[in-house]
Amino acid sequence: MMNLAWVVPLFPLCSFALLLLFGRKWKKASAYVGIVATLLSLLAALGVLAGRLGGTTYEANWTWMQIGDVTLTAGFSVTALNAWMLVVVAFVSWLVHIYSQGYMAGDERFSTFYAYLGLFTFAMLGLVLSPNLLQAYIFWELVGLGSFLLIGFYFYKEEAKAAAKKAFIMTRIGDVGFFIGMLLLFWQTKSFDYDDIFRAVGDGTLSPGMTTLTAILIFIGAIGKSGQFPLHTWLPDAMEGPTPVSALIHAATMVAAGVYLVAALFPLYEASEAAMMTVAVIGGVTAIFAATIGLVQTDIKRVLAYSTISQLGYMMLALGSGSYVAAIFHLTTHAFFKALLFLAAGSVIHAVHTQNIEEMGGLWRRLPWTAPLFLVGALSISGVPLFAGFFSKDEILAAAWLNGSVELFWLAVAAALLTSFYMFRLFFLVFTGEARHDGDAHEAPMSMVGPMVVLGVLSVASGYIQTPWFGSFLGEWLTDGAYHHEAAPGWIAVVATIVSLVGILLAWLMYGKRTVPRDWLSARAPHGYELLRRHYYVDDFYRWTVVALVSFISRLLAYVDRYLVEGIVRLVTGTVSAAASAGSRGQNGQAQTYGAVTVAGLAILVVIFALTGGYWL
Amino acid sequence: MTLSAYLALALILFCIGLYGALTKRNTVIVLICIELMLNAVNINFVAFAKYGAHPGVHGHVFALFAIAIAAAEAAVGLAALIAFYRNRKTVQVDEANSLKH
Amino acid sequence: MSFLSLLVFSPLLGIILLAFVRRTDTKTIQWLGTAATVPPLLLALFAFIRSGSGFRLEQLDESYDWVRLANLPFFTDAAYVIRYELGIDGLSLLFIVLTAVLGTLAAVASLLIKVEKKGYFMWLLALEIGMLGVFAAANFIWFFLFLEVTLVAMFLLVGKWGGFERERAAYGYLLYNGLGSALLLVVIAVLVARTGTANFALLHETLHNPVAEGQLIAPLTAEARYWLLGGLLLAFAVKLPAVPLHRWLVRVHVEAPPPVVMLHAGVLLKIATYGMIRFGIGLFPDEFRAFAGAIAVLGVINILYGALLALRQRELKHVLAYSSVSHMGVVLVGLGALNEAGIQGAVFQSVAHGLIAALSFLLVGVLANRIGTTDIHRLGGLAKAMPIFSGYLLTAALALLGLPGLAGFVGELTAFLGLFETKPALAAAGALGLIFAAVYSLRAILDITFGHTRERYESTLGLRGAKESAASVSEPRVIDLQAKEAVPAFVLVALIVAVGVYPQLLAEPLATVLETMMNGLGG
Amino acid sequence: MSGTDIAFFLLALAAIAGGVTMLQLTNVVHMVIALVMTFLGIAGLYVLLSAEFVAVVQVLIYSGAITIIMLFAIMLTRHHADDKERQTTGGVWHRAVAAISVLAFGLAVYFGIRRLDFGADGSALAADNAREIGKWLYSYYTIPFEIVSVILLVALIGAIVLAKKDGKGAEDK
Repeated sequence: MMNLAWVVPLFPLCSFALLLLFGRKWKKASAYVGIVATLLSLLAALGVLAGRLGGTTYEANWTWMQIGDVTLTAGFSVTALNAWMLVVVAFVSWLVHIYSQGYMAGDERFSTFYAYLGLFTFAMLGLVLSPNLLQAYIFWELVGLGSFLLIGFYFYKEEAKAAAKKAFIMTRIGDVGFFIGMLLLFWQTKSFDYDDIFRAVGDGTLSPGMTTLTAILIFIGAIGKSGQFPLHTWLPDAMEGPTPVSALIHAATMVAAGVYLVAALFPLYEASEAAMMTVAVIGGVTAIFAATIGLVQTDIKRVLAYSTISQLGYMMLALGSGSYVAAIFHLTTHAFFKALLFLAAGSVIHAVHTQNIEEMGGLWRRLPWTAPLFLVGALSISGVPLFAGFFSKDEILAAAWLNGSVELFWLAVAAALLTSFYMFRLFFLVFTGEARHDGDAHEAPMSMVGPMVVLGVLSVASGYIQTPWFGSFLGEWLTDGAYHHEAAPGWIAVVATIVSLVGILLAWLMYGKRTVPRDWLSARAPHGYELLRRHYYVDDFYRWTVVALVSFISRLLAYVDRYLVEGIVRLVTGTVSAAASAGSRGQNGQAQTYGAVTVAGLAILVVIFALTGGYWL
Repeated sequence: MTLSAYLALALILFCIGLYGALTKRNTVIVLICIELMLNAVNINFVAFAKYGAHPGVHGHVFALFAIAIAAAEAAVGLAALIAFYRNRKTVQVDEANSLKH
Repeated sequence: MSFLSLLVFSPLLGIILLAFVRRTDTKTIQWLGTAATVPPLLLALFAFIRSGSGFRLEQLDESYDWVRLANLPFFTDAAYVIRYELGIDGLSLLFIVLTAVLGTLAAVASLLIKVEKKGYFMWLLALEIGMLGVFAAANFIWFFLFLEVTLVAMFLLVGKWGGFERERAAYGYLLYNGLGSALLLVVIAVLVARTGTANFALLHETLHNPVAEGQLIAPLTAEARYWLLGGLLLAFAVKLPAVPLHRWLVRVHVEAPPPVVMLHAGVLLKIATYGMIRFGIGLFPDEFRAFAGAIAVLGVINILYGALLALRQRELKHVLAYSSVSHMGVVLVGLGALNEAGIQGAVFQSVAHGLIAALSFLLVGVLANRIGTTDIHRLGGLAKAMPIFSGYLLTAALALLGLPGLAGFVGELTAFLGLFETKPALAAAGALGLIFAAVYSLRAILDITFGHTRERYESTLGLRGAKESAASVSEPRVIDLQAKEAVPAFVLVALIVAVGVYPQLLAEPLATVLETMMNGLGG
Repeated sequence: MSGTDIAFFLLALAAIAGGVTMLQLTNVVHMVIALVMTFLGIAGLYVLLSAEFVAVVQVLIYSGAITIIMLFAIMLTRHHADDKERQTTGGVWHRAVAAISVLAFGLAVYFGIRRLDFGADGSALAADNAREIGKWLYSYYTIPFEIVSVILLVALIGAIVLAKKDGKGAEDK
């Protein structure tokens, strides 16, 4: 089955091509094409996973391009990580395909939406299957394309246009880091293949300095894609896209690609302490940074977006702390509960036609399916015991502690507190209290509820694949049985539990029971509040520095082009026409002048001849 | 007496003629200067006839031809001068400038 | 068999036949003009496919005496004869195929030309002959002759069928390229005078073989070689164009009729790449090494300069013009790397940019035809009225910014791969251009297709709608891409994707040429 | 220093002096007279070069015929040898360019001919070279000789046509 792994991304690609060509005719039926294609992908992915369970890593390569005697290959490989990710991606994608049928119903460009989803799924699966950096880069950019197209799906909205552009450009900035790192690595190791790179790292072909440099450059790519600080600003804006897209791309899969990339290149990072430290610090800082912003947002999707950034920071922290398994574990559980939260949020938006949480409230009764499912997701992300998020977050905290970086550990704990607080702030504001909106709110159709239920189950169940109680299935799977669980101090789990419960309690006091006034924070620290509300002015900072600088240089060059370079043109034309008019003035009818000039020319030639012996140069 | 002395003399005369032809205002003098240049060339012919790589009278024959042509040139040149004078009432070279841009 | 002559001169038949068509009969002219570009296309594709299956391209060489200057016993006989010589290798074949494909597509796209169609097509075909000849020539003198044919044809096409400032653009073009050609002529003259031959292979032999050095008509000192190479590079830098010699390009891009720009940006600029590789690296490999650093720096400057200026332009054609400058910088970067990857990258980038620029200008032509403006600030929300067109335009933008899976990426990747081996820091600076490329192409294209429909543009739409049929069409409508225009666009997109997905398609014919060149460079 | 050398120097001096004087004089008639001196000097040099026949022809044609028609031309046209009138054309620049060019040319050629010597002593030239010239002229050089005669005829007719008054020709037609 593993030798057929290449068919997994092929189905969504077919779906994309078919829908692009015939989607306009098929209209509603387009959804079934997409759903069937992703279902086939999912089945194939499960087959690959089953195959990998019984076998070992499989890799196949073909010539992609030859440069002299260097051959660049394209192919696919099935490793434990790949096979696992294939299933996760295909599964979430399939659920989102189903969900969108209800959510996007009635949209003019329904089939285009499914075509783009197909393209994205293809690219994401391709990225996961890549056996070398170059191919990974290719699909890496293609997932960016899918994300770009879907963010800009409502192309007639100026905000969507700006968000799409921003998403592409911000991730491009990261991608260039990836690009540079990749090419540098190529000339060090003469190959793009992961295995060759790891071998070079292992036998010391790669100098320590180069290892750190390339690892950090490639990590810049991951920062861009995974919305890590300081390239995170596109992700909240990306919420302009349709909500299922936010669930699939900007929560479950694409943004996790950065984590996946670092995980896939883990041996490279492990070889460099500085690189590991960078990853951990960026992850930790992002986790707390995004969580604080999440506290004050009023747009339901933006809160979830900042929460995504924060959770991705967790994963990076786990990687930087050397716990590859914890990162992938959290990636998996996060994919499920965050997809659930987004889909539930979509359901809410579908019901009340607004994204502002101030205009919601009291939806618990109206949305009998969505509300409990949202609660499950919120509990899971907050790390309440017995839910999936608890186990994975616990792993990360343990990893950070065991890695010895105490500061990062407490940072992560603080972020956990904030997470549970803002998630439940969201929950209480949306589902409890009195309704602050007009009109009816109906529960979504079954096509939307169904996937949410499945995700709800997984948001709980997926935690049990890696627990201190029942065994580390995931860890052993990912490390081919070589996993040994380092015992973390028992108090970490206790601290994590307490922290999440305290967060929930605080939220309940402020937004549920309202014993603490809501403007408690904003009244006491108005500047701090404003700082958070404006996302730490990062966007403004970029606008006033980078954007202004580029635009200044660009303007400067425009002047240079218009006056200096154009001046050269003028000089050339001026010289030619001046020479022409000088020559024309020379035509004065005086035979003796002509004679003098002729003799002068002759004299010059004769002198040159006499001086050089006839050969100039 | 060596060959180069004759050649140098011819060169000097040629240069005098050339300078005169380029700068003198009177057409008659210009023509005279051209004659001088032709004479300088003739000296070369005759000098080479005696001291050249292949001595012989061929140089003399050439000099004679050149003299014949120079005579014809002088005749035509002066006729043209007279025609010009009749039209413009002048013999100054720099006033013969109707062929200009 | 005179396969190559047939390939190069077959459009001549079209010119002759066109002469007998009435000038008002535009339908026949269009049909005939397009048909005349098909034979070279078929022949080029035939050669391309045959070469893939092991056919040796040297068998196609042609050589006849053209002008015999004298018949003297000194030196070699070649010194007194100018021969008519055609011959191709993998490198020229790629460019010939590109020319033939774009020639046909440009002819199809010339539907939009309304004025003086007969003369237009005659010159377009002449341009194609010139371009094919440039790549098929095996001899410096014929190379130059064909180059001048393109110069004259292009001058007339711009000057007569261009936009408002067409004459200025045409004279700018003529001036720059004329000076470039003059420089080239000097170099050719010196080379031919010193070596006694104009044939590329013989020149190569004579210049490289120390024994043959003695057979030179006159000595060619090391210093002289540097000067000759410098002259060559400068001449081709004008044609590329390299900053700061690019202004003519901007004008021509803006003023020339879009189908002509398809050929100009698509093929004519690539003559510079071809020339730099064939003559620069081919004839003076050792001297080229000394210039490599400067070329790479110039390449990076080109990339960043073009990209930063493209950021600011209001006019879509200007954006594309500066993007051409930027993309040609990648070619220089590849050449400056002076290794296999770099040279291959330069060729790839040339072919890729040829296809992408052709696609962009095809669409620009349609846009100008439908809306009457290509001013970014006056356009917006076009995706609503012209979804298919917008899709193609978006594809063009993505190809421009080097999205993997499309041709542009392959060129940039390979060229940068080359430079990263030799000058990593410089290459990293150049890679920043990738960011700017994304910014300028997305800015331009999204402003046109996404967002609100702008007021000015709405009024244009309203006017058009009213003109067409005020009664029957209630809402103003613009005609989307029609089949006749969609076919060339689709072909181009297909080619761009094909090259992007499977670049080995281009790499295969290049392999032997590159090997020879790397041998010349001393490994 | 032999007698030939002294003769050469004197004759060369006469020729150059004639040329330089011609450039310096203002009166046209005087200039022509100065030129006669040069022509005679050159004729003398021809004798030194054992080209007696050429020397005679030189005296006959240059010092005789050409000088005479020059004088005729001068007399037929108006020449007030006025000192105030400029003798040279153009400005200083024109003269400077001419002088520098001529000087550069002269120097360059001088460096070329400075050491030129074929080692021939000229003894091969027979004393009766007039006969020799005649033989060559009427055998080997017949065709050029005839062509020269045609040229002279053409020049003669041309000179007549040019010097004839325009008006008459026009009236005749």
